[in-house]
Amino acid sequence: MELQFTKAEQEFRDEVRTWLSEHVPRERRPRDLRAARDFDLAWQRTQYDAGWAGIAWPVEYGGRGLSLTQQLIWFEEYARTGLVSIDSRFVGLAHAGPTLIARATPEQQAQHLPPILRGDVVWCQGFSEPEAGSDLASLRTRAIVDGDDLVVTGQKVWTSFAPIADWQELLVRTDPDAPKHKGITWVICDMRSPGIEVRPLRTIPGSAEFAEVFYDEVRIPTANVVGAVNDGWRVAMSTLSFERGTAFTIDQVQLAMTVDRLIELARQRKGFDGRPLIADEAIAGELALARAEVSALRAMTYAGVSRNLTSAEPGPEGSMFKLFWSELAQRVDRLAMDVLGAGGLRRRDESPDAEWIERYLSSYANSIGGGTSEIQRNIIAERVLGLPR
Amino acid sequence: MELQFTKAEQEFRDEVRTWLSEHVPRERRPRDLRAARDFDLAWQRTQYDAGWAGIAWPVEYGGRGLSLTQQLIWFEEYARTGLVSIDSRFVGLAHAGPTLIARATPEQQAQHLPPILRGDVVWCQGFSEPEAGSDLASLRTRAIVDGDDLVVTGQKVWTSFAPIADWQELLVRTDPDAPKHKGITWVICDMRSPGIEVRPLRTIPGSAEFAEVFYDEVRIPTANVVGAVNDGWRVAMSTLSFERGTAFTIDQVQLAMTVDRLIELARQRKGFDGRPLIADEAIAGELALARAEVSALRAMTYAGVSRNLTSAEPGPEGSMFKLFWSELAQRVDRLAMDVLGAGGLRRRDESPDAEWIERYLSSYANSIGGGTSEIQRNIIAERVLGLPR
Amino acid sequence: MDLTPTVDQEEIISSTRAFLVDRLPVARTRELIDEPSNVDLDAWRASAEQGWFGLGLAEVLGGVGVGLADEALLFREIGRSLASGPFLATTLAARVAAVAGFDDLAARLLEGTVRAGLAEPRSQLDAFGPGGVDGDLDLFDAVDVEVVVLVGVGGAALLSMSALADITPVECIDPASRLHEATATSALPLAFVAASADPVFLRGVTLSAAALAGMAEALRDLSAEHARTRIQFGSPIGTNQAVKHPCAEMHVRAEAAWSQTVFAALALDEDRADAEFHALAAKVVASQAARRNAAAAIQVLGGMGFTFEHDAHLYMKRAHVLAHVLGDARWAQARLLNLPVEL
Amino acid sequence: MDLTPTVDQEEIISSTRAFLVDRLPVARTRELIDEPSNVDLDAWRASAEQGWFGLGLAEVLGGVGVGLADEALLFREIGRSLASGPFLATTLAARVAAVAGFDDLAARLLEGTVRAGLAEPRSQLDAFGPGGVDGDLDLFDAVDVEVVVLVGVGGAALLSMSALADITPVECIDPASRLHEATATSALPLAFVAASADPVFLRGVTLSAAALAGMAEALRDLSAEHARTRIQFGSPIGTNQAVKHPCAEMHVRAEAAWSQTVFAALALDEDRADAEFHALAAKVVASQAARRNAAAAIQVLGGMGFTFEHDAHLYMKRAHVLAHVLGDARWAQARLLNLPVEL
Repeated sequence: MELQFTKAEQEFRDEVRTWLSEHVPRERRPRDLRAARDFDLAWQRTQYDAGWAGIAWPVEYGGRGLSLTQQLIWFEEYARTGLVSIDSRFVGLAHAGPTLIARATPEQQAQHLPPILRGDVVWCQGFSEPEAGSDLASLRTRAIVDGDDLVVTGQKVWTSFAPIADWQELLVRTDPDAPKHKGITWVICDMRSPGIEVRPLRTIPGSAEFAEVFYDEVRIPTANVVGAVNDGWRVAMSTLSFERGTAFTIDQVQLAMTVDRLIELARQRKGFDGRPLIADEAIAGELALARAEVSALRAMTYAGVSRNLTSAEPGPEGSMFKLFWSELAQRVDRLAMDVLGAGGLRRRDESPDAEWIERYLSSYANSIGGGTSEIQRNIIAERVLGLPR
Repeated sequence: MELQFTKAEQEFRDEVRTWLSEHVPRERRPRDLRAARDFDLAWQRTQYDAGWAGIAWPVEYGGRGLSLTQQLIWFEEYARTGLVSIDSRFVGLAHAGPTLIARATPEQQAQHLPPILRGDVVWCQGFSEPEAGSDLASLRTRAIVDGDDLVVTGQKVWTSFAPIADWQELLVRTDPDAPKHKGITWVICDMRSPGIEVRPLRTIPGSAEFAEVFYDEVRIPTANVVGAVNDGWRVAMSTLSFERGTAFTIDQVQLAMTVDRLIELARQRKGFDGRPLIADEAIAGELALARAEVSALRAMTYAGVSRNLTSAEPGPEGSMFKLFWSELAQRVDRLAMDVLGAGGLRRRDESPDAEWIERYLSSYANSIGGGTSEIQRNIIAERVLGLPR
Repeated sequence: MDLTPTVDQEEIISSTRAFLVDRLPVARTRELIDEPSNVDLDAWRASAEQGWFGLGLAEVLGGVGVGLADEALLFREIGRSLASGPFLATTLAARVAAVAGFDDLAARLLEGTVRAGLAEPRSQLDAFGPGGVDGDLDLFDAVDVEVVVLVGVGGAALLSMSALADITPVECIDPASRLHEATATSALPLAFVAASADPVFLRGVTLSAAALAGMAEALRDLSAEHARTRIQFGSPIGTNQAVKHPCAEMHVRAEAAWSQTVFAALALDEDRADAEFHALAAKVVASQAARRNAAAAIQVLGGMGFTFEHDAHLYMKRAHVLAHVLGDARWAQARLLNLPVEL
Repeated sequence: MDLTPTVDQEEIISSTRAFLVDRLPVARTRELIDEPSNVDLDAWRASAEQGWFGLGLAEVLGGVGVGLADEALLFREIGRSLASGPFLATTLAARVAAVAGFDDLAARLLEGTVRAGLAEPRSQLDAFGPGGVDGDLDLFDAVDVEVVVLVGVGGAALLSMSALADITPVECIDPASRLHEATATSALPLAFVAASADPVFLRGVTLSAAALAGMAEALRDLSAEHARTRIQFGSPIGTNQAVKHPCAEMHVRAEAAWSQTVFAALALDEDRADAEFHALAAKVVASQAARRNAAAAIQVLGGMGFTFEHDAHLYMKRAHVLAHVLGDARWAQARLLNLPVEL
């Protein structure tokens, strides 16, 4: 066991840190979705041009093929810049791309992988449906094979970046008579196809980061099917994560920075009695505990990555990290509202409080999106502890 | 809606308070079980002689037949004396007695009810088994009808006061082939019958307030069966509670007193930094919240009793009260350990800390005994909110 | 002692509930979000006609003359329905005006022709008196109003909007509330009622607790409804204890909040010495119930709970406002430790 | 960076685990409860022979010379097995003796012929130095010992039992621990090692965290085992989310505790500037994990968990002792806010 990084890794870290400090976008990421797309893709192109694109992807697919530890270092340094952790490049780089690498034909790979790395395209996901949330296998969006096309009719929901996406990784039901997990197909959908309607979906913070996508007899060439027709569940489950737990470090580093900023805020703000809030042990104790726990979150991330260095299959670290992180982040975000006091009622763009309120409102999604906390607890209990279903 | 009691009720309260202040035992209740039995029964006899026995029982069974509000007042005043809320009279007065009133024959009633009220006998319960805890209907203690006797073989557990009990309300399986809830019989068991062995069961605090009871071909006259053979589940479920929620007030009043004593302790004790612990907002905040919640617990009790004044069937207030009380009491008892600090490690009879430690160790049972918190949540969700099983 | 509603009180409950379901349901609140004013003027006047703003005010002062407990029943329904507009501020302002002898203003507030906003000091709660008000204020629902009511431990003041400076609109965390910032510099109250003359503050604390308790109940109900009907993995999600148990806890919290609120209202109605304790305890317990039930409801509702389209977040946001005004829970908690409680 | 054990470390884990399962399982701890001493002398000597008390001590000082991380692996197993006796105190005392040049005492401690108890000051943790010790002390497992080790932020001292007055046995909340009260009046330490010379305190903090992490794991395991095998209502109780989810949370807490403990041990081994932060963070997280897992385990175990016969409560009681000594969680938490952390 050792904590320190090798000399080569430390040099790599220096290199990353220097490059990022010189190239990270200075301007604020735009709020407008289209402008954000341009911003994200330009930033991807900058990374691509400097050789930092596809950092975790195998070399044969245009990636850098770096070690898991280097990947961890990259993410840590990236997180320290304060850039948002999930932007419009996310689905392409972290999900659709790796799935194509695992299961697509060479032609499909040649068509889609380079544009993702170069920052030419935005992908979105088309998995969740109104009636298939946690129970994804119940999806109902139907596709009928008609000649060389799939004809898709139905609805997806919770689709991040749909209004600005070029492509979608789409799950459709191609055999309605097969058992739930069978009869599903994974297909590449061109978001500009006729019959697709994207409706923005407002969420608790009031913004529209999600969308509903409606499909009315949308024709998708069967050449876009990845894997085989009716084999989509296996394709979806086989999505490779080249990052193998290292990406968690982004959330961890950013939460650690958030806790320290909140401590600073509690030093500045005064309570009813005129004392700084940090002098209130109820607040101070919560903050100290959060600091200890966010440190434990890093230690857990390191431990998980260490296991993945040698093991063939990534473990259920994802569920563990997600559960611990989401509960902790929610507690921190709720505590921030206590620190703000009356300030927490005011949403004013120019105020430094606005960001805390935004975080707080967004944090309700932490324990829902990407698998609810309840599902994560099921997974940990059943897969790690062997409890019966 | 009104909070105040009528003039007659207030006079009743004065009467109760005066009588209790003059007659409540001055000496401490003995720790030794046999001595505690003598103490409890003597105290019952004192109440009986003064006309306070069977306060909630109908007049035709020797009770006082007082109103529900008077019953509430009696319990409130009783709790204020600081006497333990559950002693060896409990099963007879609050459980077996009411069941006999509901279901027993006049002969059984004549034999058993007067001794309970007079303080001549101690009853215990024989329901739970090692393999039938929350799932009581799975009980396995077997009884075979042999002539005029039931012959009982098996084991019960968690039996309070078994070593000092004269009688037991016993559930046995008389038809092993019937479905779970059928084939059970409710029978009055003489604890001095040959073949009964009582083994004390030590618990977390280290004391032996419970016992295991083993039955080896114990013969019980069928005349002792209450209701019919194989109809015991219905008998058990029909146990009348003449108290209809008023008894909760004992736990509520005692918890309120505990919280106020803990506040006093926090004023006296000093933390690491030499300040009184009450100056620590983390402690003070918890204590203040506990004070508010214990008040809400009283309000809930009053509201429940108010509903029961007019409704035919008591509602699921019991589960609600039990859940709220047990979680709150556990929090208070754990907070006491924080207030004690290093003192919480020392169990010394003569120290005032010892009682807090005892409370804390005992409090683990709050959310288990008498129906676990999990079971209470099921009951509330299913019976009150109509959620599916 | 009887905490169940009388026949008259049952009538208040059912008529207000029917009115709110018909005229001011959450859907109406949602429509008003994007309007300049968050008040439905027709419904406002109709509620005034039913005596809502003077329910607890003595008949000689122009009110209906029932107890605070009856008023609490009303505000519980308002909370449940998430009706928007300055119901609480107008009720308190009418009381201050009437008690202080400003009969005209009281009458207009009571009949619904004018409304009052709520002014909340941004620092200490009791730092003002009849001689003048100084400091930064937050104004809630002070749209198209000429007066705001400022209520603290020491007493309650009516302030003319014209006595305030730097009135600036600010987006409120609750989109269905309206928030302005303002400053007062030796602003002379139109009227001032000391706490010793009338416990306006404790009445306001109790009524805000009642609204929060009603919200906690509404959140429980919409969660339970979802748990009964939403199918995942072939069964209603309410079969899962991970859904069932949070719903049970929402119920217990809602019951605790409402029971303590009734207790507080009756304690004030009956002049009990521990009325202040009970009012603040109600505020603390009800604030917690509303906020926790909102978080639990959003979680039970899953992805749907995170949408703007579902109502859960509107309750959550309103709970932030109501928990803060008229006895912020953190402040109340600190006071609770030392107040006497009677058995 | 690699937090997985090396082959040598795997060997430490499996050999200590095998030894503890064989010689010092919880059942043995339970037997020792009613003995005058809570130490199994044969097992004690056997563990000394394996180098347990000098694992992290340099070879030139008579130790095995591996890192604190290796020692943490050992103490995690001791915690898991709930072995009773002054393992931690003797390890720290041997270190103090060796570093201070008391070679004879060090050798006897290392070879297991004598043991040391742990002295914990009853008020402030750093109020003593080489010049003398004053105040009330709690002594843990100071049975048949001649010395106790007193460890604070400023340094660590060895005290002769004969230098202490009013030594009085007191029943400890943990029946498998032994507690005495004592007072020191200008008691001159036999040896004193300043924190600047050797971070004995932070090592003790980390090792107590390791033991607590091991206990949190053991509690998770016995809960999961019960959940898999206990049948109620026709199914293993682990099918209920009300059982399943607490077990999952026990696992996450145990993982967090152990991961942070390893991080702290390595931070000390590698002389990182933020080692103090990590040691205290480990103590806070591991204390919480052990105490919460104990409470959750007792609840999952139901009536069986409340019996003295089941082991869960022994872990709970030991957790109270270990969380308190060597950096009480409340005290540590207050310090955590201001200590620097490196990325």
